[in-house]
Amino acid sequence: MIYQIPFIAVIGLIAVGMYAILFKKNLIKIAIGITIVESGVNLFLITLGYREGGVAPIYTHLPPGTNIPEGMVLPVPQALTLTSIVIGVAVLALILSLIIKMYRKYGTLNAYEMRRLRE
Amino acid sequence: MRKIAGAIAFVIFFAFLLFSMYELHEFGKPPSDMDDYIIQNAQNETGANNAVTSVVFDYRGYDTLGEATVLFTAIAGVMILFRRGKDEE
Amino acid sequence: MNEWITHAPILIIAIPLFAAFLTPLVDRVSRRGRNALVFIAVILTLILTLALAKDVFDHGLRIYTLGGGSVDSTLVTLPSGYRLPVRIILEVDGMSAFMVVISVLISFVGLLYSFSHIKENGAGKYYTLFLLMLVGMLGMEVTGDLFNLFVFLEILSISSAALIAFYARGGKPVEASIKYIVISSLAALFVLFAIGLLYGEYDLLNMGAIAKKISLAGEIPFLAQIAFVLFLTSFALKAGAAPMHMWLPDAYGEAPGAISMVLVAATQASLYALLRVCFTIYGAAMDTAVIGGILIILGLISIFIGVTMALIQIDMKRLIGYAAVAEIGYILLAVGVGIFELAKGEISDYSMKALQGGIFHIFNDVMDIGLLFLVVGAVMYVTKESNLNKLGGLAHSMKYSSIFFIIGMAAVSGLPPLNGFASKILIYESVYKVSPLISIIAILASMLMLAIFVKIFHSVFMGPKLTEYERKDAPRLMLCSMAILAAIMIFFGLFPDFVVNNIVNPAVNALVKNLPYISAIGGA
Amino acid sequence: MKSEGMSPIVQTIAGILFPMVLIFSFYVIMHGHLTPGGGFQGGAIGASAVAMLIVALGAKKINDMVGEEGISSFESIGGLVFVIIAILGLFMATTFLSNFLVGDTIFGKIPPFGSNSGILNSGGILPLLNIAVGMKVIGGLSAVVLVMALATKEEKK
Repeated sequence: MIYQIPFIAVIGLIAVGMYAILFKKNLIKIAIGITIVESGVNLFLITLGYREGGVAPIYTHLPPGTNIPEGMVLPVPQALTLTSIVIGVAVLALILSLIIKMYRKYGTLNAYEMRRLRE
Repeated sequence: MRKIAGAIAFVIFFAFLLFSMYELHEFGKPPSDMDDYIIQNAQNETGANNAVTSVVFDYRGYDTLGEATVLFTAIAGVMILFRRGKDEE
Repeated sequence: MNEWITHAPILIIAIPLFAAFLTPLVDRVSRRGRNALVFIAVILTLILTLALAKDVFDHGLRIYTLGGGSVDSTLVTLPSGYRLPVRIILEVDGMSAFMVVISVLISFVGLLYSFSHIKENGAGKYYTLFLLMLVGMLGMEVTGDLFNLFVFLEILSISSAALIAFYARGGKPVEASIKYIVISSLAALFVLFAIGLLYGEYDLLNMGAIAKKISLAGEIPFLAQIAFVLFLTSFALKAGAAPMHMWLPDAYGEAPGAISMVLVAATQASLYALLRVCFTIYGAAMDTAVIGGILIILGLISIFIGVTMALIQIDMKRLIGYAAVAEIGYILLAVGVGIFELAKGEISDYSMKALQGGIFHIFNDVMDIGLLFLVVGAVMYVTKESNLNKLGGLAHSMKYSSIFFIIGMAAVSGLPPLNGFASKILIYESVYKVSPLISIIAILASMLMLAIFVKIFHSVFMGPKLTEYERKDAPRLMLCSMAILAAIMIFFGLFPDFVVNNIVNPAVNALVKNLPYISAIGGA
Repeated sequence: MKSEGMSPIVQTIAGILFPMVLIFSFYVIMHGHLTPGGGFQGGAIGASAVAMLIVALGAKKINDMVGEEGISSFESIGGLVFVIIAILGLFMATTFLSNFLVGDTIFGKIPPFGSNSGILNSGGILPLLNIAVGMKVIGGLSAVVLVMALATKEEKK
């Protein structure tokens, strides 16, 4: 039995992402940290929807013998994860373009150095 | 000193979350009333074989409309940042 | 009941969204065409919102099921006879209608303001994002579905982050925008994690259905408590409450004139989400003493930090940003006292008075701080300078702006004739019942705020006429948008009980008596 | 290097591959309601095809051929189609985003329950929404890649 290992993996991912955001100075690492937290939360949504030995809920060429509701994985978490992934892409695109502007202006990616240059 | 306080709060927070993971349902057996209904009725209500697409575009189509808006917003934001105008230089 | 009012809840979002998608195309053709399109879209939304709000205040809750067979076919029956909501349901009750009116009004005034001073070539995208910010706010305030709340929270965060960095040449706006987007997306991710927890526990995403499950269970299970903590911190952070307010002064300070004001309405939308989670989802079973205490403490810290930090600011916009943090502190204090009083079982009139004061103050706070931002924006537009030490003697040239500044200043610090006083007196009264000390602190903070604004007024508007600023007041459109806000504030100040009875009371009743909200969804 | 694109060999291969990847992307978008896939996934594949071209031919040439405004208007049209179909649901049937084409002969044939080999015109408004979102994602993501490539290009000189 895998007990709750996928859920523990989710917490591990979020912890790694939060560590990168809270304790790192480099802006790119903060952006990567956000992506890690985002993938952790997506993994959480997907593992919520998994059913023991389930097949994707698609009726085209369904392997015969799968009994309909129990043999299929839950569709709603997959829809939520799709939306969350695209939101992650959108946020990441915005953060990276902001970082490009910052790098052009200050020449450094270190958050604290920017504050020193700004004064 | 600030880093140590931050580290302690960080560890407590994630220990709490870890503990909550054990309260959650058994990994392979989620409660699934809503989803069973969707799996059984997706075909005749929305006409699509793929239950996930019927959730994405019909049952929760409003989410996907919001979703397309999120993408549109981010791209408008990126275009705003990199606009090359006379006031640029 | 004519037909289009039933479709009003979705139309107030569909119209600005349609206009937002259309704006880039029209912008390539003609500049005036784009302005006309955006203006018509916001006017239409304003009319629809007022009609919807009037209908909701008179006849109570209005539901709208998206995509189902009919508008109010909310439920689906399983073979086992168990009935539950599958589709997304929009629920506009008193509180949502109250917040929707605020958001559209502030966006309309902000639009007038930005017509006058947004001339650069990025203006097409500016108005697109302005409309999308409005869509984000309205979407959050109307929806009855948890995941939908998260999606529209993201739209709001991304569009305001992009607008904060509108003047992208300088380094500071971009840095403020990075700080804002990193903190907002992190808070939104933890909101999503909390939604996942609730979904894992109940296999439901609809707020009313989850609230019914929680109220049936009596006490909140452990998972729902953790989700409640995550909701509370994330929405308090997005609303700008004290310990997590670092992003707020930078974001308000660097944003273009009208956007600072619309951002204030955006933070109130997150505050609405906080109230919705506290009162509707966990309303019945939540431990009111603890939650009330937390909100009171948050409110006090916000007031204290807001006022003390505002004292030492040099930049005008950052100073008003800290004043906004203090104002949000008042609202949280009043709501905390309201919840704290609920602990005594029956809804005592203190808690009703506290909640009335708090929710009335949401409307006043948005208008007061908004007017101050507009005036400071006008000053910066005319003089291109926001540092207090370098400004002086502007009253000679900017007569109308200084009058509006006096009105805003009096309203924020709660002087009697204006609306700030009307809501703060309610707050002081009810807070006094809980503990006199807190109410004294709140009154002192208001006086300190008055002192700060008198200092600004003196250093910016009074004093000898400095020659280097040319003698002209802000453009007519800016003055007109300030005039609209000032008129509403004076009206609210002179007839407070009219406003409280038929605008604020339905909102408070909608929050406190959440039974109609839950039973509207139904389901076993 | 005379132009900033890659070597001529890479450019010709990119030219040949581009239509094939686009066809596969349209396949994924069109069969969204039958097989795993749909608007977002198919659009992402299409955007990767455009990104391949940008890398191969250099951002400057692509920008001269079809400006970033052109690509982003492609995205706005996708969004407009989505909202128009949703509002049509409001007028034709009862509620916003309702599937008013299910049961209709051309688009909305309802497949028999259980496993079947997939009927293309079965989803009602689902395929149309898939196409709208696919157009939007192709236009949007390739606009972002182009803008970022141009921005970092300027920075080097």
